[in-house]
Amino acid sequence: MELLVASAVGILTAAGIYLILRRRSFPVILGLSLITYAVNVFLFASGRLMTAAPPILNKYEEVAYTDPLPQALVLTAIVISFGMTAVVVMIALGAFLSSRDDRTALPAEPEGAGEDA
Amino acid sequence: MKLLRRLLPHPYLTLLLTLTWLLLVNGWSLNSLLFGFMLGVLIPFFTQPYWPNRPRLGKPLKIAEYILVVLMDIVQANIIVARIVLFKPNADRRPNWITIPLDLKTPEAITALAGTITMTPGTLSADISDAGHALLVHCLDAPNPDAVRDEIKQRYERRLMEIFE
Amino acid sequence: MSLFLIAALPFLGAVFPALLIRAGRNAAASAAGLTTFLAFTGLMLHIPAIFRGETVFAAVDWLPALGLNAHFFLDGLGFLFAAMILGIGLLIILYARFYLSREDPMGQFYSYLLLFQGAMVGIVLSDNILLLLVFWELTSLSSFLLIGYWKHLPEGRQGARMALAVTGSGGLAMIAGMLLLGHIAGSYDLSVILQNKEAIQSSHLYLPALILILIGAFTKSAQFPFHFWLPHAMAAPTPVSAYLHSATMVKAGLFLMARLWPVLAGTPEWFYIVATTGLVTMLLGAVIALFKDDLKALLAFSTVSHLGLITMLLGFGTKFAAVAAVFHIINHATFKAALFMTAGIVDHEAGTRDIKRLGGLRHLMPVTFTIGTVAALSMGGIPPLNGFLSKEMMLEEASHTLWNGSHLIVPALVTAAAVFSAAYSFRFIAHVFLGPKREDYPGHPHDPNTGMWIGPAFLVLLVVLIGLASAKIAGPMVATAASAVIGGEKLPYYSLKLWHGLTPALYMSIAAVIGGAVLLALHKPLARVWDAAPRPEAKVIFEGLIGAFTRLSQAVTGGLHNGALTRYSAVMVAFTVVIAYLAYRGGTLGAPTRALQQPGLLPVTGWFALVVATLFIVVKHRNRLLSLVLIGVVGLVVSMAFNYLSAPDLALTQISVEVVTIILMLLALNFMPKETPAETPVLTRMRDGAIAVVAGLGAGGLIYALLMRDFAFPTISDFHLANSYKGGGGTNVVNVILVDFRGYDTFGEIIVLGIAAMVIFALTEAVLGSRVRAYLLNREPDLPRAGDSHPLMMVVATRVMMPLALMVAAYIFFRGHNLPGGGFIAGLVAAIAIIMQYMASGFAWATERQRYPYHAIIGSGVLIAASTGMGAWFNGMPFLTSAFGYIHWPPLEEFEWATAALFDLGVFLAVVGAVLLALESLSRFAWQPGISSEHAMDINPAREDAAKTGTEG
Amino acid sequence: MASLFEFLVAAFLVMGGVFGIVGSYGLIKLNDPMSRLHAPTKATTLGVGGVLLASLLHAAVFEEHVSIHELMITLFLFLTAPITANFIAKVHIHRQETRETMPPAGEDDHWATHDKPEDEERRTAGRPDAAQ
Amino acid sequence: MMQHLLIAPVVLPALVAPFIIMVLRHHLDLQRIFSVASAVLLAGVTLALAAQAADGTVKVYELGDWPAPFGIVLVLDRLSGMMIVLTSLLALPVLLYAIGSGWDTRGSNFHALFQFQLMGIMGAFLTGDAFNLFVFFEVLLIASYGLMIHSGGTRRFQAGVQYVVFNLLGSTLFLFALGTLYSVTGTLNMADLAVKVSQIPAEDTALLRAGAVMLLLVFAIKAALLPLHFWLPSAYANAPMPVAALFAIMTKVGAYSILRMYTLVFGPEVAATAGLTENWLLPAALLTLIAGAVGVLGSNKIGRLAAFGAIASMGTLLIAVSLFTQTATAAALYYLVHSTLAAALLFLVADLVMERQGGWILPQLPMPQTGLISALFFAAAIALAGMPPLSGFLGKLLVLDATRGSELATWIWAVILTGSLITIIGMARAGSLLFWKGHGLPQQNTDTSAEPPQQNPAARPAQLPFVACFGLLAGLVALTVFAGPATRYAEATAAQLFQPQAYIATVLGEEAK
Amino acid sequence: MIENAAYFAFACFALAMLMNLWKIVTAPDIADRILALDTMFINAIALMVLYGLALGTEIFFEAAMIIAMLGFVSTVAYARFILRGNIIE
Ligand code: NA
Ligand code: NA
Repeated sequence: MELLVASAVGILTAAGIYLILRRRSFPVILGLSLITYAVNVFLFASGRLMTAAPPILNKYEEVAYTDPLPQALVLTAIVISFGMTAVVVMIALGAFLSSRDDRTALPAEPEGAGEDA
Repeated sequence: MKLLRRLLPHPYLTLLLTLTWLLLVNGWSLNSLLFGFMLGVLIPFFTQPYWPNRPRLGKPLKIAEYILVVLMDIVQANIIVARIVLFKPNADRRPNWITIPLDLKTPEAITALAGTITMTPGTLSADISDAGHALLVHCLDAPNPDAVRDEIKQRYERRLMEIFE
Repeated sequence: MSLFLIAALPFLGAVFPALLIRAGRNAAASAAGLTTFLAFTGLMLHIPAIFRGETVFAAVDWLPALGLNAHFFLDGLGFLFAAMILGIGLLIILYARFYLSREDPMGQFYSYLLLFQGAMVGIVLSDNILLLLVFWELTSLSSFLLIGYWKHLPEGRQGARMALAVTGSGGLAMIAGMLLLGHIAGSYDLSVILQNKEAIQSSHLYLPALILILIGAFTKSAQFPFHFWLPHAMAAPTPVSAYLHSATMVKAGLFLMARLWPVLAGTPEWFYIVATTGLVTMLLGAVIALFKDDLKALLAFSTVSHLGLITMLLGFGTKFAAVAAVFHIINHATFKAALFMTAGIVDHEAGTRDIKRLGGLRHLMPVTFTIGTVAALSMGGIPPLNGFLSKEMMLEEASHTLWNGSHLIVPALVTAAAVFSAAYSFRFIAHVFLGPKREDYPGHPHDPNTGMWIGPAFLVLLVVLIGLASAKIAGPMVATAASAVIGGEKLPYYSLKLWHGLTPALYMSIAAVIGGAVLLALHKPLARVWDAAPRPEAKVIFEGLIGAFTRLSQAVTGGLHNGALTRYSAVMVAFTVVIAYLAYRGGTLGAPTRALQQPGLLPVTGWFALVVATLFIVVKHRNRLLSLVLIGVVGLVVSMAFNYLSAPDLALTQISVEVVTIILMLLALNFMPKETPAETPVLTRMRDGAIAVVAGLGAGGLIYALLMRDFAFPTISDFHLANSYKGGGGTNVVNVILVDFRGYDTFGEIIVLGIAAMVIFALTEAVLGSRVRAYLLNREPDLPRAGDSHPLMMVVATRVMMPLALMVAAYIFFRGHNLPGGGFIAGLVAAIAIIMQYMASGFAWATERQRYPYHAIIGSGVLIAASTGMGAWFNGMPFLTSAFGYIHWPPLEEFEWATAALFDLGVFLAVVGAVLLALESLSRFAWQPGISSEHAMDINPAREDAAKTGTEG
Repeated sequence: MASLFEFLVAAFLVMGGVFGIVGSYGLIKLNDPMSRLHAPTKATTLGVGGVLLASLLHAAVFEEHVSIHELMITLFLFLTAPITANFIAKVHIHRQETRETMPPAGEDDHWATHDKPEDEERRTAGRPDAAQ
Repeated sequence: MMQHLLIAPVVLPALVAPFIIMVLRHHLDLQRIFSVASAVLLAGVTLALAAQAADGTVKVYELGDWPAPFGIVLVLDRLSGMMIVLTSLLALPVLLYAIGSGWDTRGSNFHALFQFQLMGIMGAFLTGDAFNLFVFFEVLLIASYGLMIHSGGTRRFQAGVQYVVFNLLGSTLFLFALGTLYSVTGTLNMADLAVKVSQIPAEDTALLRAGAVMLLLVFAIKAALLPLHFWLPSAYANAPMPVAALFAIMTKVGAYSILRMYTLVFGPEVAATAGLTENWLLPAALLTLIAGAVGVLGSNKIGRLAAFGAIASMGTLLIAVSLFTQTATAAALYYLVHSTLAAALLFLVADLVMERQGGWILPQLPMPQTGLISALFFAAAIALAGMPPLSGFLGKLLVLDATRGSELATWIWAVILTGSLITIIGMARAGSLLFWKGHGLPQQNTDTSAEPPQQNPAARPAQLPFVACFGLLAGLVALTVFAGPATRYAEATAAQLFQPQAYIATVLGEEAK
Repeated sequence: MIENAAYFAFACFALAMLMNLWKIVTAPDIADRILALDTMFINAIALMVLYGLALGTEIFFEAAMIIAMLGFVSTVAYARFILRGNIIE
């Protein structure tokens, strides 16, 4: 199980970064989504992996619970990254609509002319 | 009375929602009933702008009958279709479009019919005509399209006419 | 008068001219003059003490942590310089009042001038070398302003920048040098440093400190090879040149060498560096001066030469040479300031400073001629003027100075310099004033009004008086100042008189005068040779260097920050991986302490789906819609994995967020290209792939290593598990953590969400308020569109689903404290229920039915959450302290209340508002006028029938 | 009695599994896009339905608490599946078919998906003030 | 109620912002009044808090009444006190400037975003919890995204994309780091982390170190350390300048976090994380300074020049920080305050220039009010270049003095002094071209490539921008004149940082024993 | 018996999911992919209910229900995108 989770994190990270290194804003946002999955799973897994032990207290019997804290952290992280994704999508759209170009590279500004003295 | 109508714009919906609540909380306690009813009143109150011109439903027994018929058909038809999928070569299958002229007028009724058609396997509501007087149905295997059309009109549309109009 | 006040007066005075200029030029000048005069008078009040050999102190701590303190002291050397600065300053203020034209902003001029004056006074009064540095750099800055005073002249701007670059860099070197010096001496106070000669000279830091300090001094005093800035500083108005470049700023370097002479001088290093530099500068400056046709350039190079002379004297390291240096400082200040003012008068009246266009002015400007001639003769070393006296002393000392074992080098070079010195001095007289009157002066030369010539006249009077009665007039001053230079030790034997007998110095002097006359006679042919001779043009080289460096900087900056986000990200990722790996390598990793869990069928299936979908995204990412579909797969699998791994809350959140995100991205994609072009070269892709794979290995390897080991310590979540029910009143520990144990995180989180929505809203406004609006209105869809935008079935289904979904949201909200769910997920579900209406019936239709502004929903959410948190204050508890209890109202069963639920309601509202505001804003991009909001569905047979019968619309 | 229920639960499970896989298999096997669209209804109805019934029964009999909220899932699926199918069908009609390749639309002119944007404009042009 | 003062810097803007959105959304004047009033009140609150911390006591606020390390705590010590005061004192003039220049009217929600921005910064400075630090980083970042693209425009959006994407990468790294640290130590509270890290078994050090260094890199991104600084120039240069001025404190959040975590948790004494930064942090800081200085010289627009000036100052600051000695830290703290004010001033001056002639350093338009603006530019330039008489010089001397003991002292000195020189040359070039050369230009505009001034000047109080600038300048002057007390506070702060036991004991209460 | 039946059902739905995945990867048209993803959502619901049954817990009910609701929304969104470009108009 650990291997599956670790390799999934690795593959999501790698794919995410590869896409983040593309030149257009859309694949970059896709990459950010993937790497967000990766980091959420990573953070979640920092509490170690347990099946069938949700941290919902059982009043009737003694059972094992998985670590609830990373789950709470990931929840916060998911929400935050949702907000961030929404904003980056919008800014990317704004950039595209204003320039009709979705390249993430900032074009060079025209040089100011004149004698440098 | 007017006030009651405003507060309870649609009693059926309130009933459905109260039942839904009990279904969700998985219990029948008085607390749940009251709370569910409260929500059942509140939510339609807040959402009624989104559902103007609600149709009047008639004859609860008819509704129950209809649901039973459809459920039976679903089981039956599923098996037929599973056989087609699993064993019938694609070449032997006769997929077909069927046009079903509609006698139903209200959107709710048409939707119920279209939904029924889709949920009973082997047929699928694909589209509606540009003025809403015909339904386009696709058949997985219908050597005789007219028979399918008649069956739909007979078995489902007729019943829905009784329920909705 | 307190030294503080003397040092502060010019700075205070600097404020007035700028303010008073509206009251007129005289008011500004008077204000400047008055403060200077006050400071000068204050200084003079110390004469008795100074001439008794006492030192006046004034100290207040400023930055004791560093040893930088406002410690001032006044001894002979400081007094001499302060007197020159303030005294000549007065004359310059007077002179400038008449020199500057009506167009020149005079208030600014006097402000700058006083700023500079204050900085100079500060330098010479500082007892703390760090304080001295402060003033030192201030002189660079204020002189920058003064040199660039005539903003419209490119030469002024260039000259100012060159001066600042050279003297500023020297100042920076000096900072290092001073810090070293203070470190060696254990204090930055001069009074302490000057007592530590042995410690300083034996320190291994002596040489670096010496070199660094000397760089500062040499740049300031325009010593070779830093001399080139001075002539270009002549672009300044002449009062500035007269002040800065004769008497004050360029003397600051000399002052510093004199000041530190007791502890730095006397070593071979000192001698060879300082004396040689001085000697070379002196000769070079004199030679160049002879061939300058610009009066001010001539004077500038002559200044360079004389500064070299004094530097050389200080470099000799003997007491006698020190006395001579002090004396020549005084003399040079007098005649050179007078000469600059003369040049200024000539320029002002004749309209040119070009010697080739001058000559014969003695007839037109007799007063100026007299002043200029006397001063120039003194500069040329002609008896009985003061320049002769100190030059004699210099020659005397030079005549027996050994350089690298040679008796000849110094005397010979010094004499050569003296020859050129005499020559350019004669030329100043001969080619400007003598000769026939010309017809082609650009202006109408005549003597200026008294205000302008009175200053130089006074100086020339001093020139003569010192020359004739030097022992009486200059003697005490020279003695006190020189004694301060040599560290209070006994003065050597010297006498300040015209006749010393037939000494080698006298022969050298005579040779100089004769040689000078000969050179002047040969000037024309020599100038031709000079002009033809190739030589480095310092200005060209400097400007070239600076220009090249600026262009290099532009290229480096532009190249490094080339705007390519891909490269920035690649560098960041690669750097992170490398640094993290190195850090990891520096520690140890123990053997696994946990057993590997065997995965079942379900996880393997999920893993496989995830991996395939992810890799397929990478392969197919250019098809944007497909990528989004695949992201849906990834989201689904991750959500299921959370469920499988005992995190139902996460699963719920993940899948809900997922859907909203996809809707958002689809909304955006509508306006964007549907395909990403293939534009990266294979090599780049391979590089990116390599970086990505390494980073992936890092992340995966890290979590694998972590997963295989237990926590090193018991985790804090044991506490959460133990106290969730007791202390938080809930059995869903994750939810209790979110709304209670770490409710503050959640508070921050909803604010993030709220801000995100606001940002999106603001951005929409900005975009739609720009020319993009027109584009959007005329935009043709890039894909063919189907009909029936609001299908009947969809509309009907969502009408039923909306109340159901809201019911589900309520359910998830209320059970969240004890079972999976909570305000956040409930908020998302509710938001999605409403979004379904938007998707089914259209933006216009749904918006029209929206009763509560989303901004207000967000705001109320945040306020409810914050108020719940603040409610605890009234119980005397900290922010966000929760309370809960149980209520029993028969016939109802007991039920629980918790303030956490109220907090969660805040979360719920913020989420609903934020999601909807974001999506609504985004949807507004596509809004077109003319889109109907009347009907929820495009096709509705009932409507048509109703229209026929006329019953409803 | 228990074994009967056990058998019933097992039977529902097997039925669910079979129909689930038939649905997804159909998706691969069927050779025309419209036919493929029929397959998921199997997974939706008897596939998930079987599992839900099994779960319901299992909870009631073996865990001794009545749990009927699984019906909510069914409710949602029954409500949504036709709409999903309808939309995907419209995608096919939009992308693969034209007015000419489709069967006649009864008394009407053509199918809604083939409404041209011009038609839309005609429809909205009549009431320009509706936007205000 | 006084004991709740510690949460006030977070709660106050968190209440004002939604109030502005809900109630005052269409009342600009009221928004301005509330925003300024809130900023003034915030300044008062932070000053009161700093006064409480000045005697060296550590104050802890247990949110939700949960004891550390289980709940989240706010911690007030000298450092956090100093940082919140600096933030609020920076915010006020910047806000006045934004109002006076009319920037707040050029887009929606400026005042609400501004308040949220303050809330995020305050929260980051006050928190004693590592994950909560992440949350407040995100609050301040997302507010900064909004402020950065405020009023829109193609280039601003394009730069915004870069800014957001790069920072999202940083946030992701933050989570990787936090996950790693939690996974090893089982805690998130910073004081508790300190205890756990000091006792970490040898077999866990490799993973701990990886987590610790990733955290450092996150902060280094915020602090614009080379080669993680790339986000800064175009973001700051293209942001509205008052916003960039406020951002002057954001890089300091990074520096603050480095100081906090690497004195409290991964301090110089901690064996497990020894040598984590030694080989690369200082060289990177040196390169940062050079890159910034070269950028100042190589800039052709004043906004970019200011941005590179900010980078250069971060380089100097990080040099001092990277030594992790008490004296160097004291110097760093003094320089931190200085560089915040100086950079902010330069950005505001840049806006004055851009408003009038578009901001090209090789000017195409003459500029009204040149005198006053050039004086302000001069002040800002010498402050940022570290020239006397302003505090930059003192800060530079302090840093130079404090780095004397380092093995790389020669390099440090050479780089700082060379960096100063390049900055001076760059500033002199820019100033002389902008103000001197620009002075002589003909009045009418023939070249349209310069951005025209954006809006009607009638609607705004014309003096306010200058009041704001002079306010910041006054801050610099005060920092210079009262350098003695200021450095004493910095030294006391550094001393407190390097003896974290009191902090830990106060936060953890009995747990510490 | 139930256990074996549950395993069988697990296997069926897992296999079904893999088939959906196969379809997503190989389908010639985007509509088929959306369809396959939608089916995947349904199979996921079944798996989740099954898993709850196997563990004897109801903890996964909400997730299954939400997926039923949201799978629909995302499918409609994809389809609307293809049909109209704009999913909210
Ligand atoms: Na069907
Ligand atoms: Na479906």
